[in-house]
Amino acid sequence: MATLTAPSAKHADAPINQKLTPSDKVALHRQMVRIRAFEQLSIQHYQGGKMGGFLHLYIGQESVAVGTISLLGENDHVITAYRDHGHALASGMNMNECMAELFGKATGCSKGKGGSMHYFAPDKNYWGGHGIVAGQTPLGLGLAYGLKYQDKKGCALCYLGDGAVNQGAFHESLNLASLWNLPVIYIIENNGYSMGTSQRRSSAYKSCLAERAEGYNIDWEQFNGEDIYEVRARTQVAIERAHNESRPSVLEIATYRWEGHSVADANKMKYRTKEEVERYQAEHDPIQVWKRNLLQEGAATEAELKAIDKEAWKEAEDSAEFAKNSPYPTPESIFEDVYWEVDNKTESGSSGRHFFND
Amino acid sequence: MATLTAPSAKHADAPINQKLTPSDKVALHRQMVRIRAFEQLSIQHYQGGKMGGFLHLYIGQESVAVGTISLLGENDHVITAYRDHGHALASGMNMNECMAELFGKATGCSKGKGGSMHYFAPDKNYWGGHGIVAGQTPLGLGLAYGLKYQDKKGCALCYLGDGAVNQGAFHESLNLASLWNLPVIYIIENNGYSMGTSQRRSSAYKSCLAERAEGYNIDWEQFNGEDIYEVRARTQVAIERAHNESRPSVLEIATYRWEGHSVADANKMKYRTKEEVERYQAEHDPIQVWKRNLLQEGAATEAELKAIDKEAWKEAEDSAEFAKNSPYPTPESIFEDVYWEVDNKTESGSSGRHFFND
Amino acid sequence: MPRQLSYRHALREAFDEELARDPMVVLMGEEVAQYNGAYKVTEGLWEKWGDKRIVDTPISEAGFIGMGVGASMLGVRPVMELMFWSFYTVAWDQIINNGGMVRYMSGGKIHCPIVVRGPANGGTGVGATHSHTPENIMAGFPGMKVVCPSTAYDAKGLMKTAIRDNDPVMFMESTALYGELWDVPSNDEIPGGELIIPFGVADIKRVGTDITLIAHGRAVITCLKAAEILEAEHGIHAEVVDIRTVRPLDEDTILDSVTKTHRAIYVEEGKPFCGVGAQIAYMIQNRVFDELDAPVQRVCSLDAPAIYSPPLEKIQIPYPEVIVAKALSIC
Amino acid sequence: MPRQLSYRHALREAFDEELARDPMVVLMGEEVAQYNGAYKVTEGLWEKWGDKRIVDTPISEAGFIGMGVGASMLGVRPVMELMFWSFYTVAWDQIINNGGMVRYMSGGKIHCPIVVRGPANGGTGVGATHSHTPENIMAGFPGMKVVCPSTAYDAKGLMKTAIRDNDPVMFMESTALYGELWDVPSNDEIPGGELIIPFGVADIKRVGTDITLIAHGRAVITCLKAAEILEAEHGIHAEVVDIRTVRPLDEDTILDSVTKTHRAIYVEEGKPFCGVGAQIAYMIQNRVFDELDAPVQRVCSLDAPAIYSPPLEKIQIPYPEVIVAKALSIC
Ligand SMILES: Cc1ncc(C[n+]2csc(CCOP(=O)(O)OP(=O)(O)O)c2C)c(N)n1
Ligand SMILES: Cc1ncc(C[n+]2csc(CCOP(=O)(O)OP(=O)(O)O)c2C)c(N)n1
Ligand SMILES: [Mg+2]
Ligand SMILES: [Mg+2]
Repeated sequence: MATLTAPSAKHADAPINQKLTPSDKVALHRQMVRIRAFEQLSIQHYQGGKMGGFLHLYIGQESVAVGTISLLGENDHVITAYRDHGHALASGMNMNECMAELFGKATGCSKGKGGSMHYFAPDKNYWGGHGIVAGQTPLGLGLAYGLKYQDKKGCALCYLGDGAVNQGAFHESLNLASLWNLPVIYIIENNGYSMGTSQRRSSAYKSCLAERAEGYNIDWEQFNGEDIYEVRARTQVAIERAHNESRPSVLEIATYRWEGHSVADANKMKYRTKEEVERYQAEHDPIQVWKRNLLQEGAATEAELKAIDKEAWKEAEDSAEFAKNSPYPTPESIFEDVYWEVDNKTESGSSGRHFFND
Repeated sequence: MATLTAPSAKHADAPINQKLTPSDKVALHRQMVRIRAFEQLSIQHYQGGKMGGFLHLYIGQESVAVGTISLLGENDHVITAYRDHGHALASGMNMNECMAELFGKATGCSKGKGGSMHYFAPDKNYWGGHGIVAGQTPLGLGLAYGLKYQDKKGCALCYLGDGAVNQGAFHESLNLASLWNLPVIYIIENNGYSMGTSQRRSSAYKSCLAERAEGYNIDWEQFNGEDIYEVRARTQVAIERAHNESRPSVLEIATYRWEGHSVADANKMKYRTKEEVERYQAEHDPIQVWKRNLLQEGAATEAELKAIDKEAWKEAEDSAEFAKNSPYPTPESIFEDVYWEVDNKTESGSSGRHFFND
Repeated sequence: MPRQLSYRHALREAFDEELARDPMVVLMGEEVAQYNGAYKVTEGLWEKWGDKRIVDTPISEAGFIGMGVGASMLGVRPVMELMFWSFYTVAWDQIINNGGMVRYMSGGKIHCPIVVRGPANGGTGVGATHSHTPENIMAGFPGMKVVCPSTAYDAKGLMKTAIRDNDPVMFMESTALYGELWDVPSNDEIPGGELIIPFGVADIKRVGTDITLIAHGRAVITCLKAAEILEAEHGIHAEVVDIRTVRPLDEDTILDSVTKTHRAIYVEEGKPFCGVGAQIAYMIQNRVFDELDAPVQRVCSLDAPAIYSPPLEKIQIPYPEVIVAKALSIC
Repeated sequence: MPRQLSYRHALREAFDEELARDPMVVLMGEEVAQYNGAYKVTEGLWEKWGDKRIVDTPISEAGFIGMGVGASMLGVRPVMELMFWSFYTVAWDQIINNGGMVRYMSGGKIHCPIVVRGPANGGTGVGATHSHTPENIMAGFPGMKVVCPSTAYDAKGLMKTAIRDNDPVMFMESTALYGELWDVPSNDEIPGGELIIPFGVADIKRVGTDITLIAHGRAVITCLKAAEILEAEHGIHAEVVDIRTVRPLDEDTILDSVTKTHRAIYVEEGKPFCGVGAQIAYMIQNRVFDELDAPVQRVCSLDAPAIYSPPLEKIQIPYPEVIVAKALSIC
């Protein structure tokens, strides 16, 4: 879990941060605020009965997705777990397609077929949104493999939770990543809990979870995620390692989720204290941390930041309006997007029977 | 892989070795020689067409099973992979049941149902014999869990290969073992190759494979397995840790297999040099290493050791005779040993249909 | 007035009674203890039974289920929760190759009294990865037992049997049923003092003469609703056979019913290809071919991965009107 | 004289041609490169194509198959060997939840042109854990394709189609067939210059009039032997339909044949419960009920885990005499 740190001059001074113009910095703020507004609005509509299933919110963790993804270029890719709205928006997906997906509408990013846990936008190098804990970790490796195979200088950021490190697939991936020099960066977003289980109750470790990388001879780092400067500075090292040496990294980034595991988590104040949650909200809110930076540096004024807040809420509300007014998928569409060959009406897709109700 | 070491006085002096009487030491020799004779005889009969499937031989690795298992008491358990004949004999199984199993006979330890990879003798605390690489690693954990649950002071030795460390189930097991303080000892028998793949081509590591345990805060050691004194001395530390602190260990023991991965391995001289194999046979044969100890210490004479050899061969030949003369399982027995409730003719086993041919 | 219990409460009562009866019984899974279970099935048990008997696990299904199998070989009787049965996919090797086969491969020397349980259903808006219904897969392996209760009564009685059974039992519940109420007598109302339902005994949940609707799990409830409509609107008297356990399977009750009604439909929430209904349709035509006045029919989930969109998902899974239409097509 | 190739050689030729055609094709698996493949299917390919195209993996099926799925999303076309199909159990989550479902859950934005291949059969004395025949399981999932060639000719033509297919293809071979020879024309003998067999097209391997034997994979060969006996000893003319691909399935060819012969047996090496034959038996009785002169029959492996003992294992798997007896029982 995060501990209080002042925005570190050291990290603000990192070359990658020195490159940021004031408007770049404001843009980072806007991204975080947009994510938070989106999440908060989605709670409202979830509770209003507009959505099914789970809703895993990213509130409190915004700096991690926004900071890391802000570093990416044309051949860099992103893949994550089910807590995927933040990474999706940070990757450039728009609120309309994201909100419509939650509403189960045909205009959703996955045509209403995936839901909250399964957002996708390959055109934005965003590969989901995966519901099975750690199931995305070999896929992220595959993205890195694909890049290397195609001689592209890039990397794959693959996010996972502190609970996910105990799935075997992750460890198989670490070995392969190191053995084959694949440019994958595993980012453990350590928010202290997997559902109601604290890190201490789910994982055995020495200094931290990322240290498991050591056994695979993979470089790793553990750091605090509340300040975007630090997130960017330290993630950039891993990205350069990936780009220039084609070597993997494991980064463990301390963060905190304010809400329950999902909106349905009735126990969210049982496995942790009210004080703990409030302390994070008061002292470690990544948006407030960054806002302080912006104001201190004179990169933005209070009024400008307020306007950004307002815009973000407006955008979120509009997206809910868009979602509400969008049509549901048609019953026939249930059978679309199953087979590429069928959808594309190829010869291969038309011989033999593909679907078996009667 | 092993490097040449003289039998170390240090390890001979370890208290656990000091306890050995000359006849104990000879017994250890006898066990290794019995395993080798059994394996060599089984090759002959395999090649004579008496067996199906695979035959994974333990020749060259005898000191590991014999040394480690010689340390076990009433509540200590053994489980291993498919290269399981050595562990089986070292656990006290007899050659007849083992050889008959290879021949697929009803008198085999698994009634001819398991074959070479699936030996079992729960009455001797020997839990198999498992064909899926690393599949036994959570089971070994379960044995340790069962011991602890039943308040028994014991441990489970769970063997795996250098290739098996890259299966996810092993890593999940390590975390659970450490988190819950379970008395399991994972013994990586590092013979340098997983089939035709050298350790370097299959695993990323820093100093060695056992070091992966570090990330789970588990004590580990890496050492050479050719000298039983060393194997016993260093394994005993782990056993005491298990017994007294209920803590797991990972031991990586360097060893070498003389034969192919299985008898069907046509490439056994392609992925390694003839020189390498011959060097191990000439300089690192655990039986020769031990024999030298025995003679130097005067624990046995050449003649006595020769007699042991002869007895072992006779025992192996007799077991082949026994196997040959044993009946095959009956066709009806195909449907036995599937369900406990059916076999035991309980009420539960007699309602409803359990088998579905027609 | 008979006592009413929810499906989840009935399960909890079964656990509680078996925990009391046998100190070797241990409940294990993600969030089953301190959190009270993701679906509150195990609520209160950790407080009552403590850390030894009710155990929270890390997210390591292969690891902890394999561990449970290993412990069961030594005489522990683990009842392992998969938070969703869907997660069997990461533990499949341990379940089938170890749990399901070690008895056979050891020539009967070892047995594994383990229960793997959790909800196995779609219809809750969680998408394809979380909506597996693997009863056909599990039941395909000799050595495995598969239980799919449709009521709180059955859930309790079958769970107690599962925990006492000496073979690996795959116990599949339904999140859609957890909150539903049924009559479940308390022990002092039961001759023998315990509610125990044997495996391999189907239950005729509704008597009828014109057509047999056969099902397992929640689809039984859907069949009962369809039967009401058939009766009220079409004067067709449907018999509803709840097989309760997919393996062992009570074929006799099915065949007796079909011999009486001459028409059968198998209804299940799984996908059609090689579903349980395929097996049972084959069996019916094989055994009572001449009794059939029409081919055996099936109603399954629409044959695509589970869609998220809630209104679409609702029609992807069998609902009464589809069964009615199918029945009318052969009556 | 037509050219003869072994089944393994035919597969190798398919790989070689596809490796030459498309630089995105990569072969991967345990021991496929330097060792030449545990069953020598990929012999010589590493020497010819080098480290980039032919890749040896560690024993990490979940890791490397998941990796292949991920790479396929980016346009690589991995052909992944499972040394035994049995080992899918440790990679099942990656195969089904990622390979099989990501297209659907992404609303069609992603597709996975991946082939998972290897031998899927019993009968080789390796015991239950190594004798899985999961074609029924794989084909149960919409999104998956399942191919089970019974001859070298089919193996080559279907493998080339599999590699070009844009959906995940589960390709199941048989160690018992690898060494067998069949006529396989070289490309210059083929109009179009290539041997390509589309999915979803069954092949009538023997024409007959009295009964239809339907099968996939090696069971087709067993059916052909049974058909010879039926003809020679009983004057019964059996038609043998090789479905070749389990999904997509050529139902028309099956139904046409049964409409002609009025009797059908499905033969497979898998276990009976919810096997492929259950699905096809259901389908036949549903679609051509009135054409059937007898219930659809099935011949499967004896319903127990695969036994090791070689002579027993031989009778656990369908052999010609069992099929003959079953045919006689309905002819
Ligand atoms: C294999 C598997 N097991 C269990 C679950 C249920 N589950 C979903 S999220 C979760 C907790 C994950 O915690 P963590 O990895 O720390 O990520 P966070 O939710 O904190 O972002 C669990 C148990 C699942 N989706 N997949
Ligand atoms: C999951 C799985 N993948 C592959 C195999 C095939 N296989 C059996 S043994 C083996 C090599 C294992 O090597 P190692 O772990 O070093 O043990 P050793 O054979 O050297 O004792 C392989 C690839 C298997 N049995 N199970
Ligand atoms: Mg977490
Ligand atoms: Mg090895």
